[in-house]
Amino acid sequence: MATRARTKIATRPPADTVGIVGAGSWGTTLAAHVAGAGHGTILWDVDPAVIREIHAKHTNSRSLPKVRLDRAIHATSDLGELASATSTLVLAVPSTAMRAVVTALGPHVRADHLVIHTAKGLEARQRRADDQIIRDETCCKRFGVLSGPNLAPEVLAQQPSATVIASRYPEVIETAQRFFVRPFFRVYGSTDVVGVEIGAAVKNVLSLAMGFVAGMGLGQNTRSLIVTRGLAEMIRIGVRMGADPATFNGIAGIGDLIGSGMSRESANFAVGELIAHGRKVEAAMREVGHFAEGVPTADALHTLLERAPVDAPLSRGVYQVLYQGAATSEVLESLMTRPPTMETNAHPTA
Amino acid sequence: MATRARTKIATRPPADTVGIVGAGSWGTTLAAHVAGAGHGTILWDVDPAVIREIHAKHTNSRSLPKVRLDRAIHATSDLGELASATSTLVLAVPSTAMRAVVTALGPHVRADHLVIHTAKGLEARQRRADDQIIRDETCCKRFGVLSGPNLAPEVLAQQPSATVIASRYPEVIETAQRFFVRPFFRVYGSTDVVGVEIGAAVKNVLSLAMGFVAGMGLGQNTRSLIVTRGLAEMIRIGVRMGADPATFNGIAGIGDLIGSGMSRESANFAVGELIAHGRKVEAAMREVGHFAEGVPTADALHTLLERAPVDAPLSRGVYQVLYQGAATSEVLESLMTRPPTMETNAHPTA
Amino acid sequence: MRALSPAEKEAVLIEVQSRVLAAKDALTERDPNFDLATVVNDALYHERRRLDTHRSSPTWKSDAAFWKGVSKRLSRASDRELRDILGSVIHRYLQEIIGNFDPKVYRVATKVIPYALSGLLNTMSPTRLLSGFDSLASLDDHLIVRGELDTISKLIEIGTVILVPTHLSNMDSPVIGYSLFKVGLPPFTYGAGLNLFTNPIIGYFMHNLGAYKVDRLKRDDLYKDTLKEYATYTLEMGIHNLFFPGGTRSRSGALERKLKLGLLGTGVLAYQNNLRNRKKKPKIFVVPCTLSYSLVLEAETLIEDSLKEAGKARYIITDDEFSKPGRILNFLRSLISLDSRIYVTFSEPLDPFGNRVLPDGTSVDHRGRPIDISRYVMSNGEVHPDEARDAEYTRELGDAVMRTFARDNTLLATHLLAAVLFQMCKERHPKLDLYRLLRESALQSEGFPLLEVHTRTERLLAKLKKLVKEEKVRYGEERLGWDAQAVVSEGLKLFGVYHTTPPATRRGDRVFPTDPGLLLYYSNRTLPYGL
Amino acid sequence: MRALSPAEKEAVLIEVQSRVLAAKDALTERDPNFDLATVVNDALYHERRRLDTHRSSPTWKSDAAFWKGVSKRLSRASDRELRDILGSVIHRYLQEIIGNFDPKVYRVATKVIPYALSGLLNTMSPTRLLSGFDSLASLDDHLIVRGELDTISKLIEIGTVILVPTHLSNMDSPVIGYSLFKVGLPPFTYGAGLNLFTNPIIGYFMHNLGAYKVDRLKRDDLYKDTLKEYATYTLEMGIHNLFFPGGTRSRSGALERKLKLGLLGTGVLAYQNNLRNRKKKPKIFVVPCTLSYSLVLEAETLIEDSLKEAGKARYIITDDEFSKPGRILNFLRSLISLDSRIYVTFSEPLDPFGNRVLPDGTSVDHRGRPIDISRYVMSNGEVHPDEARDAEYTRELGDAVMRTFARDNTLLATHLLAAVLFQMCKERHPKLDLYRLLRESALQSEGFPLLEVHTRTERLLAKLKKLVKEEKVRYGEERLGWDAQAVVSEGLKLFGVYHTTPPATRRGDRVFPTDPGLLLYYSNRTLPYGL
Repeated sequence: MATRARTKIATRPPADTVGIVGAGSWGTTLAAHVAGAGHGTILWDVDPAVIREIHAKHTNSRSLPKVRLDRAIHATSDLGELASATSTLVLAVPSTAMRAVVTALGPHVRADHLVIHTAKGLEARQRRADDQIIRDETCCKRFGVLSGPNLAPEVLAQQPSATVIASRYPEVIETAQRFFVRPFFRVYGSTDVVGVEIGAAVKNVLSLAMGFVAGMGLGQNTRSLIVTRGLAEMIRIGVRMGADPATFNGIAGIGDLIGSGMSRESANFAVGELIAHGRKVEAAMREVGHFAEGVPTADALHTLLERAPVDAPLSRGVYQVLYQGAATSEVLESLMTRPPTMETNAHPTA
Repeated sequence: MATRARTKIATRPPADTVGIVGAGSWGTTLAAHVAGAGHGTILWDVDPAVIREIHAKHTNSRSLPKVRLDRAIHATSDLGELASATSTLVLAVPSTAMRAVVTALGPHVRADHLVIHTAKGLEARQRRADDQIIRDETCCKRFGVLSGPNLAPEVLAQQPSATVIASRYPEVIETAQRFFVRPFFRVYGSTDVVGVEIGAAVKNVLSLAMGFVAGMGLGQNTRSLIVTRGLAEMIRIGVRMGADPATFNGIAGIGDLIGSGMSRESANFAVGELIAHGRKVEAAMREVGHFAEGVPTADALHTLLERAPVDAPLSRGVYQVLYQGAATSEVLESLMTRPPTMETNAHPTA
Repeated sequence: MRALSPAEKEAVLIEVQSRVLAAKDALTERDPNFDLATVVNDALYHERRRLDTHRSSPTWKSDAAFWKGVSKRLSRASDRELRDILGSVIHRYLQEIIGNFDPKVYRVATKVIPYALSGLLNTMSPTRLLSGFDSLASLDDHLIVRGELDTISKLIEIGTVILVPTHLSNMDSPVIGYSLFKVGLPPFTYGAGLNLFTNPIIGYFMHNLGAYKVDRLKRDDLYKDTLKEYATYTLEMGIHNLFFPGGTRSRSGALERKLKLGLLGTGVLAYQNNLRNRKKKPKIFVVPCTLSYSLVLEAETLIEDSLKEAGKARYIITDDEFSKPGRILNFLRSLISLDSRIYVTFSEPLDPFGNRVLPDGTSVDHRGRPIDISRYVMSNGEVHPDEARDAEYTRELGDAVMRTFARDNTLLATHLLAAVLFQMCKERHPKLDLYRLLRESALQSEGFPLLEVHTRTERLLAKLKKLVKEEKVRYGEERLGWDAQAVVSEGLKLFGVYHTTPPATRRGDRVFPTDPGLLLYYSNRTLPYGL
Repeated sequence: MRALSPAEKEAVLIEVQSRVLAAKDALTERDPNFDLATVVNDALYHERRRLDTHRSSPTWKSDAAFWKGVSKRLSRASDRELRDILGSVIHRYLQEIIGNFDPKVYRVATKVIPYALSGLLNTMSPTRLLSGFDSLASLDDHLIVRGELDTISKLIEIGTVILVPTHLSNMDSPVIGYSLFKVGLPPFTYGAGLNLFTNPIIGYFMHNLGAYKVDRLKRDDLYKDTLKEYATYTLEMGIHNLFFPGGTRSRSGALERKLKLGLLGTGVLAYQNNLRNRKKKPKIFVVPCTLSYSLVLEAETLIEDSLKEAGKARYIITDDEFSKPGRILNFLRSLISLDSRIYVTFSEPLDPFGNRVLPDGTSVDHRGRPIDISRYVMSNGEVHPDEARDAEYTRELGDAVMRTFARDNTLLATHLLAAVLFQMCKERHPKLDLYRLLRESALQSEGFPLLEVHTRTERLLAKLKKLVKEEKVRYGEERLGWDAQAVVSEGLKLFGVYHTTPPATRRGDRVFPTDPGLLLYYSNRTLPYGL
């Protein structure tokens, strides 16, 4: 499988060590964050070059150029080694790579591994959430999801931030809080795994819509209209999938939407803005230079909503723009011409 | 009292005519909005010069320079005339002038007048909401409140916007929708009058906090942390006052906070930013050139919270900065060092 | 009051039935998901449940047969048959509600009441049979009726009055009935619980007072609609009504904090119907009324029930003192022997929208300006029905009634002493929840120094004096003045004479909270004033 | 199974009582707001309510006296006395639960069962007394027991088994008991409702089957805790248990869609206790089991109840057929005379965490890799109790059980015909809600053309064939093959023989939905498959 990097693994007991799977910008940031608090940290990546660089130079120029990493971070490309030295694993891989990585991990993990994933969005092909992948491919049952408005550079800069760890297992919440809490970094617990996952997915799609609005030159009034309706839509979709509506009022819902979905630092927002200017989807992504997770998520969400119908005009509108050639202005107009209604007790009607 | 402007009043029946009280920028914008849809519109102001100018030149250079007003707008400074020609009144006066204007209106109104107010914030001296003032000073019972993320220039530019009319009387909601709905302007109904009023008040205070964060040079992560906690705090305060928590997920809660509280176009935000840079409150307001409603509201809210205790660290923090000389950095630090908790079912704990 | 002919009585039956049916028809038109079968099935379901669990009802057999018939006809009924069935259910409900109500008897009753009351007292105490009129006279001395009596006398001529009293005890209705008689006001009709009619004396008295029957065990909406429509129509007929707006007796001893708005809302409905029918005297006036007792007949049962509700499983209710004539007698004897008084205060009247009303019947706003109230129910110059609007007006009216209750409530020595002692219990156990507080307080053997009780009562009286001056509450112990020692000693005396376990007992120079639950009960009357 | 000595039986009482008490003590330590008085008061409250409303209980007098004593001791009990009272309540509960359960009798019962069953059949039909063994043999032919029988035989030796069947009818327990006997498996202990013991025949049978008593009218948490701890402990003793994880019989006729996780969670608890106590055979295996009947004894009552629950007031429950021996007899006679079968399918076993288990007792993950399951209950290498974690494991187990139910459910002609006909009713009245649909369908006089019923059944069979191939469901009419006409005719025949009103009736070339509620009931069995 992966080339074994011959370096010594931390000698701490597994219970005091976090294994981070994926040395992308967020995985590397998390490794730096955990190591910075003095916990044992092992970082795995499929790319042996990255592993070698971390060992040799304590940098990761592929994902976090210019950042100097803590020397205490151990790196490996051997999943067996990673699994045996830890009892907590954090999966920081993009949703597109999730299935492959977890399948490779399957033979190595034990029933006592706690697994935390951070990926956002719905797996495009199977439309199954990440926790279902863990269930399918490993024997692990105690898992959780970490999500929130956490831009990597701001976490590295130690700016005040908050995140949510959602799990049905209190042990997973406590463990995540033990590893991740720092004076500038708050970690809230939640038992609503589905809500946190849906929040992250819908947020990516709504960020595209926010980009459309900005690209059409519209101001604060329209933006807040989209956020409010977007929140209502997120709640409706979430409730349909079994989530607790209160989750969407929190860090992983409205917090994430505002924190990482309303500015050009979000790839989704930037891509949406260019699309409203008339660019094709692929051209927009090239120009922004980042992959927009919202693009496949809009497709996955659309499929999901066909099977479990929910009134979701914004998600449908984004899908129409991305996949059916609709103009952003048409979609906006169709939203505005619904008859006036009551804001219901549960949430505003859209 | 006011000088009588000798011009003919619209000959439409009162049921088809809106009386707007106060020719400030929002009152004048609403008059233009209603007249533009072809409804009878009478605009009252205490200042006879403004009335004369509207009649002579169809402009209001005091409040909306450069905007040309609809010729169909009738203006008057006679409250008796206004009351007898209408059965719907919209009070578009700042909260500081509310009591005086409503007291003057008292002798003229009838039991069948529908009264809609738009003022934001809590009356500083008495800490009573605007609807209580209407109850105290008039015989009118059918009233409502109009609130939402509506920047006047964007409404005049016909950008897509939404607002909420809250009333316990369906008739008031239907009437407001009849007068105000236009293709670019959605009017949602709500029965939660208290929620909409509290939302507007707390939003002004939170906008100051958002300004602090910007002024301290902090990024998206911190901003979203403040919004999420702010929403939770708004909900806690609202619920304590008898509001429906769902209101704060809507146009008048999170919508208004994001739409008119997160950019420098908001006087509160701009003043907060300057305070974080070290300016005194009055100096900041002078520099911004607008009165920040959040400043007296923070005081009124603080008094309210002393009588009805609610966990509201953000509102308390803003009060400490404005009135007790605390530094913005101190306040932020004290917020971050609370122990990690669960996001409860009701809302995130702060 | 004018008397109704038998034909007119029949007209009530027909009119109310047709109104309830018409309302259901309107709903059928408006809402495609609504159907009459649901209404009947709902009534059938609730009535069967009632019959299952309450087999001792005197009408059990006939009710069971009736509903069996309904069930049989229902299963394959056409829409038209459904409507007939519905009509027959409403009719049956109405017949029970109207009961023996006969306006002639009702009119005669006005003159019979004093004898009936005397009979009430005597029957319960056979040994006192011969001194009947004495005890009545004595009771009379102990009943203080005050307030806006002249205004109410005038309003009764100008329009129709709804009397809305606070509700503490099953004694309330006889006390109010007798108070009305005493000050020369006519009796009011009112809805009394079926259970009250089972006591033959009270039942007779109820009928003669003009009571109609309310079966609180009937839970279906159709019954509630029928009852409400019945009350509305009697108001339109000019019959003055009495409702207890709190619904039931206050369990906690506190003033009503939430009102049942259903019956209260009949005022705005009757007023609109009157306007539409161009009645000569369309106005409806709402008169709040507060009752104060030093001791409450059923205090023990009520507070137990209240604690059971709040704490769910912790307390279990036992019997009700009202079913024990001996208790009533004992209660009245205690009352009279100790020179204690019952206060009945008729408050300033309100209109159905919650505005104050002047003696000439004019409604005024907070600034005293007259209001043309017909405009409250108009849109574009027409009287216009609007259920949501009227519910809101009724909510405002309810708030105004509760404010009036607080203002005209009369505090007595027992309330003040209980407030002082319960506060002292709380301070001794600051961290316990209510249930453990009650348990611990009852167990403690030290008690409180009498001296401290005096000092605290003095402080409380000072605060109270200020509130009385500001007209925020009334004080009933003018006789004792503002003397703390007198108030404490009066309170202890009263506590000692009636309850099985006295709420508090003095032994030497110490006072013991012997029944902390009762202390809580009596002190709850002082809640709104922050004493 | 090993037999328990009387001393060991006493040990069960002591151990379970001390465990429940210890759990409450732990809660007292952890939560300052928790106190033992609340636990006792809660039990007192619920028991008094039960005694108030169910006076016919055979133990009424002794229960009432017991609780009166508790109430008396409670009012001024010290903390130590409270603990004693609590202990006595648990003890009383346990004595009732264990009842006549005697491991010796239990063991003997294994041999008695066939005679008992025969007795059951004969007692209900005195005229058949002499042909007892014939009808038993005949019943035997109609009972198809299949599935992972070998695996289960092995697992019974390796560890302790929890059998979790679907639940449709009060016939289920005798049917399962007899099935176990038939395939040579030992009987399982299980908790049967107290009401079942009132029927002397069934009651005797229950006891001998190893049933313990569950009083569903006892609603207090303490009782539930005691019951759960009892079940856990018997598992630890190696006694195989049977729970109906749906809690009660399916009202709608559908497969269980929500399981009661309380008893299911005893598996993970017993497993941990076994690990901690270093038992030789610590493993607990969970075996789902599905039952399929062409006709269900109580179908009419159950669907009525289901509709009543969903529609609240619209339907009223009447009697239960299980209390009528004539109905049972008639049912069995119909079953046998028509050559219809009852299918009992034992499914692939699961571990308490919801993983599949191989015949050698090894748990495997979705990819078939063996799992060291002891690590599921460990943190840092130690067995570590965690209530929330175990609740979650049990939820996963519940999901796995429900998936298994759907996969091993056996569909029969009556289910398929009902699905076809009910679908046709819905299409005829596409806009009606369920209640009006049922009413209208029963009233309609046209019926459906038999030809169309055949065509639609053919289409349904085609879909079903595919599902059966994919092992997503089972098909029970191999005898009839995939012939639509045969299935329709079999379904109509069965519908005609037992129910008071047949679900559907053929007249000439048309089929009439004569009882649409029953059609809904039988068609609900096909719900998970989107047929």
